[in-house]
Amino acid sequence: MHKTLIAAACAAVLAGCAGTGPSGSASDAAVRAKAVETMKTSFKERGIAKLDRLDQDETQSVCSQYSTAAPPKEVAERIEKANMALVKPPSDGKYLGDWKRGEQIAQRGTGFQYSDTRETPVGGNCYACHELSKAEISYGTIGPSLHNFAKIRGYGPDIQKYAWGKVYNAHAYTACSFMPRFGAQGILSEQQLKDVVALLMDPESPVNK
Amino acid sequence: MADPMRIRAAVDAGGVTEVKVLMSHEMETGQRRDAAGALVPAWFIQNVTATHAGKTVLSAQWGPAIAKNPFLSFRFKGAQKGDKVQVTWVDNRGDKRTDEATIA
Amino acid sequence: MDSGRRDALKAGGSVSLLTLLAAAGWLKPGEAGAQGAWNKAAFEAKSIPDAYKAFGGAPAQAKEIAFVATPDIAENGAVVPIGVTSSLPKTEQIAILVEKNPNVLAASFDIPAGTEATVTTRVKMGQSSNVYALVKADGKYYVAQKEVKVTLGGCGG
Amino acid sequence: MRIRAWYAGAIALAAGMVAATAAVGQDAASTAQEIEKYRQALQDGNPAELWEARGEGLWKKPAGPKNASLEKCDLGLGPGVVKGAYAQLPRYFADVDRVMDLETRLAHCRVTLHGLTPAQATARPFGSPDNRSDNDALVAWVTSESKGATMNVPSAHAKEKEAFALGEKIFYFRGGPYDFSCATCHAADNTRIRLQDLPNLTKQAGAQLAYTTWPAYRVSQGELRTFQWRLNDCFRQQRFPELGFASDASIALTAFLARNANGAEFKAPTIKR
Repeated sequence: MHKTLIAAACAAVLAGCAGTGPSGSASDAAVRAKAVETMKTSFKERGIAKLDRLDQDETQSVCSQYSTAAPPKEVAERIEKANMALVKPPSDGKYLGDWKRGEQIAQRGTGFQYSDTRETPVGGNCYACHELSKAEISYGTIGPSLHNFAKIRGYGPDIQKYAWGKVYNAHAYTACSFMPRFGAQGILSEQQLKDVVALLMDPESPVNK
Repeated sequence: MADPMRIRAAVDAGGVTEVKVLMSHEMETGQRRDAAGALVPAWFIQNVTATHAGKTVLSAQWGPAIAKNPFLSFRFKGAQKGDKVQVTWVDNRGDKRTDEATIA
Repeated sequence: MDSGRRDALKAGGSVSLLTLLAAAGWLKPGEAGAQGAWNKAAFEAKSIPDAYKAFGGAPAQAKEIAFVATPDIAENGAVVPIGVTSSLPKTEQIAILVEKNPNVLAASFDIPAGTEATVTTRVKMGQSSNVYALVKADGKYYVAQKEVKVTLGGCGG
Repeated sequence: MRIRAWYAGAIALAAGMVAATAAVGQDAASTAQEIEKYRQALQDGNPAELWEARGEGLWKKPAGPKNASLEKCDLGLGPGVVKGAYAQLPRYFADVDRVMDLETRLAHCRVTLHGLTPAQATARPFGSPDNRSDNDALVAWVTSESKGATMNVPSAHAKEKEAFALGEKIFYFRGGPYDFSCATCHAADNTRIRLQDLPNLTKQAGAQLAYTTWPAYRVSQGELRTFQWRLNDCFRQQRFPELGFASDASIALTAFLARNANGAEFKAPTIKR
C-alpha cells in the first residue's frame, strides 16, 4: 500500500514531483523548467542531431534531478524495473558473438554525433570509460575495470545474460547509471551487442587473459 | 602572406644563446583527404636557416612529418645580448618568411 | 657496437656513398644551410634501411646520442616532441627518422661549428613506432633509437 | 581434503588478484608519469602565441564599415581595459541589460564599433585550417591579458545569479540517445576518459583546474581552441544538437563554470593534447 502511494507520487516526477530528491523543491523545478526552455532556444539542429534529442524520457528527466546523488530507493527501484522491461534477449537466444569484432566496437568512439552521418560506423567506446584488455593502456576510469570480467564472475549462462542486460540497459541494474543504454536506445545492433558480450565473456577474449 | 614567427633568444652566463622559434604553417602531409575525398596536396616548410651576424648558426631540411605550427629550439655560441638572430623558412611552394629577434 | 662501427666504416668507405650523397643533394660542400638544398631521396625513403641507403649506408649504434625531452608515450601523434643531443666529437648533422611513418625521414639539421649538437622539434607520428636519431660526426654516421607509443585519447569521436 | 584444496586454490587466486591489482596500479602510474612528461615537453613553445599576436593586431586595427578599432570595447572593466577583464567574465552589462561572456561581448563590440551585423560578428566562431577565425585570435589575446589574474566572476546582480542557476541545471541535464549530461564525465573526482583526466567541475578545485587552462592550443587539431569551443565539442560528443554560439545556454553554462573557478589564478592560453 505504502509502496503504491510512493510509486504514484513519483509518477508525477515528470511534472515536477516535489520533495523526492535533494533538489526537489518547487522553485527548483521552476529553474529546471527555465533551463530546459533556454536549452531549446539555444541549441540548433545540425546534421543527424535534431532538436528532439533534448526531449527527455522519464529516466533522463528523473536522473537529471538527482544530479550526482543516487536517487532514493523507491525511485531507483521504479527506474530499474521500467528499464528491465526494456531489455530484449537476443532473438536466437545466443548471447555470444565474435570477441574480435567486439574489441573493435569497444575501441570505436563514433556514431550519433552531429559530425557523424547515418553511415558512420557506430562504436560502443567501452575503453573511454573501462579497462578491458591489458594490451590497451589508454582506457578510462569512469566505469569499473572489466578486465577478467568472466574469469572473476564465471562463464556460465547466467553471467552471459547479466552481461547482455548490462550492456543492453544499464539502468535496469543501477538506476541513473552513467552508461548509455546501448540496446534499449538502439545504439548498437543485436549483432554488435553479442560481439561486445563475447569480448566480456569469451574465454579466448583478451579481457579474460 | 604567412604570419610572423615568434622567436625568443636569450644568452646565458656561459655565452650560450638558446633560440626558440614558433612558425605559423599548416605542414600539410599530402596524405590527408578533404571532405570530398580528394588528396590535399603536400604543403610544408622545407628549409629553415638561422643566422647571427651574417653567419649560419643552424640550417634544417624538413619533411611534412614536422608537426603543424612548427617549433624548433637550438643553442649556439658567440652571440651577445642585444645581437640579432634571423630565421628564414622556405616552403615547398616557394613561400618564404624571415623574422628576427633581439637576444635577451 | 664495435662490429657495427666497422660495418659503418666499410659502408662509409665505399665509392658509391659519395655518388649517392651527391645525387641526394645531401652533401654539397659550401652549400650547407643554403636555401633550396633538400635531400629528396632521403625524404622519399619508405623504410629505415632505404633512408640509410640515401644517407650512404648503415650507421653504427652510439651511446653518445641521447633523446632529451622525448616522452615514451605521446598523448597525441600529431605533435610528438623530439629532442636529440650528440656528444660525438665533430657532430655536423642530426636527422630524425620515424620508422612507421609513410616517409621515415622527418627532419635533418646541419650543425655548424659553434652550434651545440642539440636540437628540439616536434614531429607527427601516425602510430607507435621506433624513432631514430641519425648523427653524422667527423664524416661518419651513428644512430640511436627509442620507442614512442602513441595513444588514443579523449572521447574517441 | 577437498575443502582444503579449494581453500588453497582460493587463496592462490586471491594472492594472484592482489598481485595483478598491484601491477595494474604500477602500469597506470607509469603511464600517467609518461603522459606528464609529454605534457611538460610541450610547455616550452606554445603556438597559442601565434594567435595572441594576431588577436592583438585585430584588436588595434581599424576595421569594418565604421573603420574603427576595438580599443574602446568595454569588457566589463571600462572601455579599452583588457588587462584582467577575462577573469571577471561572464558578467552583467547594463548597456544591454544582459549577462555576457567574452565571446558575446566581443561580438557586441564588433557590431557597435566595427559596424558589423550580428550575423557577421558571429559568423565564424571557431577556426579550421582552411578558414581562420578572428574570434579565436581575439579571444587568445584578451585571455592572455588575464594571465596571472585571479578569477573573480561577479554574482551580485540578479541576472548573474539567474545565469549561474540555469547553468547548473544545464550541467546536469541528461538527454540524447546516450543519456549523457556534462555531469556524466565531470562530476566525480579522479576519473579519466581514455588517458585524459576529467576535472570535477562541480567542485572548486576541479573547476579552477579546467576553466583557468582554456583557451588552449590543441596539438591534436593544430588550432587554438576557446572555452566556448570546449563546451560546443563536449555537447557534440554528448550527442546533443549544436550549442548556439553566444546563446543564452552557452552564457549560463559558462557563468556556472567560471564562477566555480573563482579564487584561482588564470593561466591560459595553454597547450593541451
